[in-house]
Amino acid sequence: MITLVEQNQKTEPSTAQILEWYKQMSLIRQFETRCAQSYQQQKVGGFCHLYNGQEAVAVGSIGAVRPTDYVITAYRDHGHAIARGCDIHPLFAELYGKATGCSHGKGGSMHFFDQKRNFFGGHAIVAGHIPLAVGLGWAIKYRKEDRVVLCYFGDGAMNQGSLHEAFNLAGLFKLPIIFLVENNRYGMGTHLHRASAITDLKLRTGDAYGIPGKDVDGMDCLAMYRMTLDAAEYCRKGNGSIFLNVQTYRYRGHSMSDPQKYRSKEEVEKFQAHDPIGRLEKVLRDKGILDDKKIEAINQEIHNHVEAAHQQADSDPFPQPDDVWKDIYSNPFGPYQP
Amino acid sequence: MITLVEQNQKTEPSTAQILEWYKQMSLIRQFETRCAQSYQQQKVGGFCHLYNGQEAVAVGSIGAVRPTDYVITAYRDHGHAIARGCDIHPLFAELYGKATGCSHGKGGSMHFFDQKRNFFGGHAIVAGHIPLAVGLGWAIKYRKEDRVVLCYFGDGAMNQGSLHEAFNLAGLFKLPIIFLVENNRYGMGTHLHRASAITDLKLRTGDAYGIPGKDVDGMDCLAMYRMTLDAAEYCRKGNGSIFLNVQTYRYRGHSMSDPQKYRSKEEVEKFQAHDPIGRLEKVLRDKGILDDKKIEAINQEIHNHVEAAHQQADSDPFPQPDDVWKDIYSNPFGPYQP
Amino acid sequence: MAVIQFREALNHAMCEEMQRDPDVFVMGEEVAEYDGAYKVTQGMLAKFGPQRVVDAPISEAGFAGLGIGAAMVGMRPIIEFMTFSFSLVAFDQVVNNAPKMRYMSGGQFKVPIVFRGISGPGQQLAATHSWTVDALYAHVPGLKVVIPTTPYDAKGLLKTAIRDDDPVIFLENEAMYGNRGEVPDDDYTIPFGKADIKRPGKDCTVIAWGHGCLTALAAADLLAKDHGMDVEVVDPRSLRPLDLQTIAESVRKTGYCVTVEEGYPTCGMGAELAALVQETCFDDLDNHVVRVASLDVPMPYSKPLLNHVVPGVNRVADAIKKATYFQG
Amino acid sequence: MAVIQFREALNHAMCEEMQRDPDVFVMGEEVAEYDGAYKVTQGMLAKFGPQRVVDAPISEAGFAGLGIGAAMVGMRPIIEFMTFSFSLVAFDQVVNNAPKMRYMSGGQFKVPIVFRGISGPGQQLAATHSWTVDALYAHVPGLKVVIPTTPYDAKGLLKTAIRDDDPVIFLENEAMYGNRGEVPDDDYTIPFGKADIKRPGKDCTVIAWGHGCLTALAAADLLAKDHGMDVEVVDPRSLRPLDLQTIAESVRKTGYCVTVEEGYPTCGMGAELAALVQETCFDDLDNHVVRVASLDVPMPYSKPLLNHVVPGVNRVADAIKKATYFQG
Ligand SMILES: Cc1ncc(C[n+]2csc(CCOP(=O)(O)OP(=O)(O)O)c2C)c(N)n1
Ligand SMILES: Cc1ncc(C[n+]2csc(CCOP(=O)(O)OP(=O)(O)O)c2C)c(N)n1
Ligand SMILES: [Mg+2]
Ligand SMILES: [Mg+2]
Repeated sequence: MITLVEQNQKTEPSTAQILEWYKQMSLIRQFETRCAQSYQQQKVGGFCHLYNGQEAVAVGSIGAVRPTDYVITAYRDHGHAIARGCDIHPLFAELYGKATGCSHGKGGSMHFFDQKRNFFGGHAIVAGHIPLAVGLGWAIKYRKEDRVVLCYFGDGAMNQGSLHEAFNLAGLFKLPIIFLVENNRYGMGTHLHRASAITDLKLRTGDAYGIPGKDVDGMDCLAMYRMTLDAAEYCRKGNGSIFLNVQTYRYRGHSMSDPQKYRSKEEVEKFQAHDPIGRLEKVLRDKGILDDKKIEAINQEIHNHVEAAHQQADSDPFPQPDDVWKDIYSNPFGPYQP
Repeated sequence: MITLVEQNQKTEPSTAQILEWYKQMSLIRQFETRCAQSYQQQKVGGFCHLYNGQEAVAVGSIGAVRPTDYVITAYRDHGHAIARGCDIHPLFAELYGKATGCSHGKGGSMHFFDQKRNFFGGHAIVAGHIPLAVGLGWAIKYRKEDRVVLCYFGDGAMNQGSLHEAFNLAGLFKLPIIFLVENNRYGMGTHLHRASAITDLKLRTGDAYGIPGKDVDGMDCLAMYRMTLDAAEYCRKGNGSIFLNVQTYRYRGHSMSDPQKYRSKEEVEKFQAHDPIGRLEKVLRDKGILDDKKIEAINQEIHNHVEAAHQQADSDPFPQPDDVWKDIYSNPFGPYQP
Repeated sequence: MAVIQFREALNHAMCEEMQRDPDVFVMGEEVAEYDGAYKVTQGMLAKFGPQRVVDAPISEAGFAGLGIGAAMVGMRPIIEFMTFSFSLVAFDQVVNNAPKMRYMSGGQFKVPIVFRGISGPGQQLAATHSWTVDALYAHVPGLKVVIPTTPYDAKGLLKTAIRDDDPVIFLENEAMYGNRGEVPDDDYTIPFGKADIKRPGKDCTVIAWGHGCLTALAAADLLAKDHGMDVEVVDPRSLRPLDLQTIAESVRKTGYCVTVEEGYPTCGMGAELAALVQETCFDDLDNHVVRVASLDVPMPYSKPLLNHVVPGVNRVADAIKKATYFQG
Repeated sequence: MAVIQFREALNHAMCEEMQRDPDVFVMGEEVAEYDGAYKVTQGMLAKFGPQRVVDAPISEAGFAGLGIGAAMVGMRPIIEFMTFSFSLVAFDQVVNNAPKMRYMSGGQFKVPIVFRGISGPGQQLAATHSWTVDALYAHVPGLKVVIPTTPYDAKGLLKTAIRDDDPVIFLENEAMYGNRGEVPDDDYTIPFGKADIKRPGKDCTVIAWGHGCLTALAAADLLAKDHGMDVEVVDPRSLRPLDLQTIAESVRKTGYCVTVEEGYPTCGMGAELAALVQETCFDDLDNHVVRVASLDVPMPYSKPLLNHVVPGVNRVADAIKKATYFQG
């Protein structure tokens, strides 16, 4: 059995770094709140899956990798894009279907992309992007580059065939990929134990694909950071892929139209008591970096930032009708149409 | 961890039974030999995958279940059909594309079917039939019937997504299915270790899907029988599914057009030294049931049977051109055709 | 006759057939405890229990195949795809196993299964989630493809589908689930392969089904109001089998033909209909068949782009004008 | 010019492009150590090593997706499907991820990938293994669909496909791999969207590609010999993009049109061509477009049945006679 490299004292993040993550998580939280409002106001169309509660997963793990590393995720992608450093104005603009959107209004909430930041989306078919992650890992190995892939997906995705094929390929070819299941216990309204023959998801890797699996507390940004740093080192050394079974929880419904009859208020509150932002706040208070006043100032600043970005996006122009013909082919031959 | 019921002395087969299996295996072997000749003579079209070397797998396992149980397999299906008691004349006729074929000439070598014998095919898309097996198991459980499903597939099928989805469903719903991988080490020209991140295939089940896995010597008909009997009992008791990692070997090429550069003559000979027919022959000789003369008589009888069936099939009529429109729909509305 | 919603018509059809026949069961993602992602199966878990109304993992190939296997021993599964966009990960099961098992077994094993769910552009779900699968599945011999336009059609056709011994692709549309219409209180079924003339007329034949049929009817009303045109709207109700006879009779009468669909144009159902109509009615046609379809692009997310891509009332009305040489 | 086999033409195209561009690699089942199930990649492992000629497990969705992911960072994968019948288990990757990534990302990520392999009825492989996927993939905006008829076309088109920045579906035919033809010694490419008039003529336009084109040419020869007919055979070479201009010019000249394909008729490429031709040439057509396709049935195994289903020379010749009102 393969074991992870031992945790390394040297890798402890600086206080400045922790503060930065705290701000990022708060930004994601406020972004999502504004997003929910905009959805109610029908500025946002389609499905909209919020990331509240899971912020530490994206922020801690992306915080442990480099700008040159590759990041790819599923449709619950707002948090990953923000953690990856994407400006929030084009994200709002994308949600509003504007020409200035990060995908020029063609993708929407489920399809944020940012090539400059090596952010490969935003993918709406459950598990459909996992083979793409394997392709990214393949290219890294082929080109002998010093990069890793972060590939996120939900617990519900564990039961898709493409995940199985992708895991076997990653294990067989020993590709530098960190697979992170954001195990928030539910795929829509279906609890893990009603969808999966086993509930300890790391047993789906390990022996089965030669990809070691580790549990991580996804409500703890620092744990996410440390584990991902280790995992990345494991991958960079050419050991192959690794699987992180990230225990997390989503506070809001699956998407905006979810009555949430499948769980109790108590269950949600139980997890909210371990809120990842609150936990980092405590760390920073304990270190004397934050106090009530500073926190309020930070939140106010984020609020202003979010409102400004939202307003700018809101007043941005929609794409032109003829833009539907753009970006289909490199050398367009259309409109080919009766 | 779930464990199998202990092997049971009461389940030892009678000598008559063993002799019957010996004859069945010999029949399969001779059927395949005739099949290869007919293929050379271009009486058989399409792909033709012979079962030589793997006879004990089908004969021993099917010998352990009841006529009411369900059997489904992949395209290397001649042995299973014969072990299931299918008359060989309609099998030859199917290979020759005749109207009298077991699938009326519509299926060919890869698609033998026999509803009366609960033989559900013969399926050519690798692993595509494994979800069907889950459906058979589902129906059994739904109707509270005392049946099990035997589902065969190759080691190459282990890497298909539909297998993963099917295994999880079988484990989740606790369906009475015996999954048998006929692990003959190769998927076409690709050795297991070049296709699968792990080579101990039972590690792909067990912890991963709550389906216990067992190794079986597939060159030993009696071992196959005993293990399958245990497995069937496990399933019949409502414990769910079980996985048998059957170690076997195919003597001939993948299909008739395989130059077999991927393995050595020595490797083939090593396995042939443990020939399943030879092994049962020895058992029966030791028991004083068989001697040279009896063996020759049996082989001659089988030879005559095979030749007669082949000749009858060869002289049977082809289907009529208009038969292409039959058996598409229950209430045909065609030809709908420009 | 009661006036009920489209989704209720579907729900009633399933409930009645499940009451009639213990071999019928429903399986799909979120069909049971969640009451259906779009509430089509609402209340069915309570009525029939978890053996017959079954939540499946996100394993479309797995549970589609499960349904096919169960059908091979005579069960009558109703498999819900949350949307048919997700049937594409189960494509091999739907286009190889379901429609070919009877054939490949020389008629020994039938596959009485219904695959049902949403097909169509949807509400800004972008390119992968907005499939209109009419043409993909109508392409495949062995399948039947059925698309209801009204609650009345929905109930009658779904009951036929459940009782049918062959695999049926039953395509619904999210935007129509709330539509209301009259539905008989008694048991009734609607046969496949019988088109319904949703609006009789003499000036032009429009062939349209499902959501596109509602658009066509609105366009016909508009042209009647604005220009006194009398458009006939023919709803095939099933694309396979197809009632070519009713279509041809209509075209022979009007001399003009327009097809409306919401999927990709290339090799779409409109192409098939145009080909068939010109084959059967060449001498009666006073103009070529005019096709209306979504533009030949992946579906964009942004609302104004989406509205530009999917055919609306004006685009259909313009096509009818063009087809009939109407000079406004 | 050397005379080489079709499969050699494909092999040379791949080898030359791999020499030219280190980002090109080949992956598929049995492409490396086995030298290709149909020997198209023969010798390539020896030439380029196991990093660039890669045997994949039987995981079509997995390695198709691997190719797409690699293409997103600028690699140029050639993914071989042993046959395109097996692409159906990877359908979602091929029709959603490959053709829509550029669109959904607003143009940020291109997907320069080639999916190649056999499509067509094959040699008695029965219903699931005999797919002609022309129409399935031509349906999808974002894909390009290319089908070579001669070794010359095969090499030139495949080189274009490998250099192209978009996903290309490249369809070959087992029965043609051994065919021989002249191929230039120098580097050359053939653009997509340019039809080739494989046989000029004035009496009837036949649109056909790939194996069907060879059947059409044989039918044209037969009709010339027996009846002095002068048939024009137009080979589109790519179905998407489609050279409608050359097709329309030909039909305007001859007044008659026949399409030939080996796939299912319903919503097939013949339907699309018939619809397009009647749209663009209605006034020039002296008869409806006549489609020839496989019969609308799953492919049977038995040889005489198979031969009845797949269009042969006589069926095409008869269709041409019918289309041109020929009274023999
Ligand atoms: C192949 C496929 N099937 C179904 C869906 C519909 N769907 C979208 S999200 C979802 C639940 C996914 O749950 P999980 O993977 O746990 O992610 P989470 O929403 O919890 O982040 C489902 C069923 C889909 N998008 N794709
Ligand atoms: C989905 C799919 N991919 C590829 C093939 C082609 N193919 C047929 S058999 C085979 C090898 C299968 O090997 P294995 O499962 O080990 O079975 P064995 O032939 O050894 O019995 C392959 C690749 C296929 N039939 N279906
Ligand atoms: Mg989840
Ligand atoms: Mg094998």
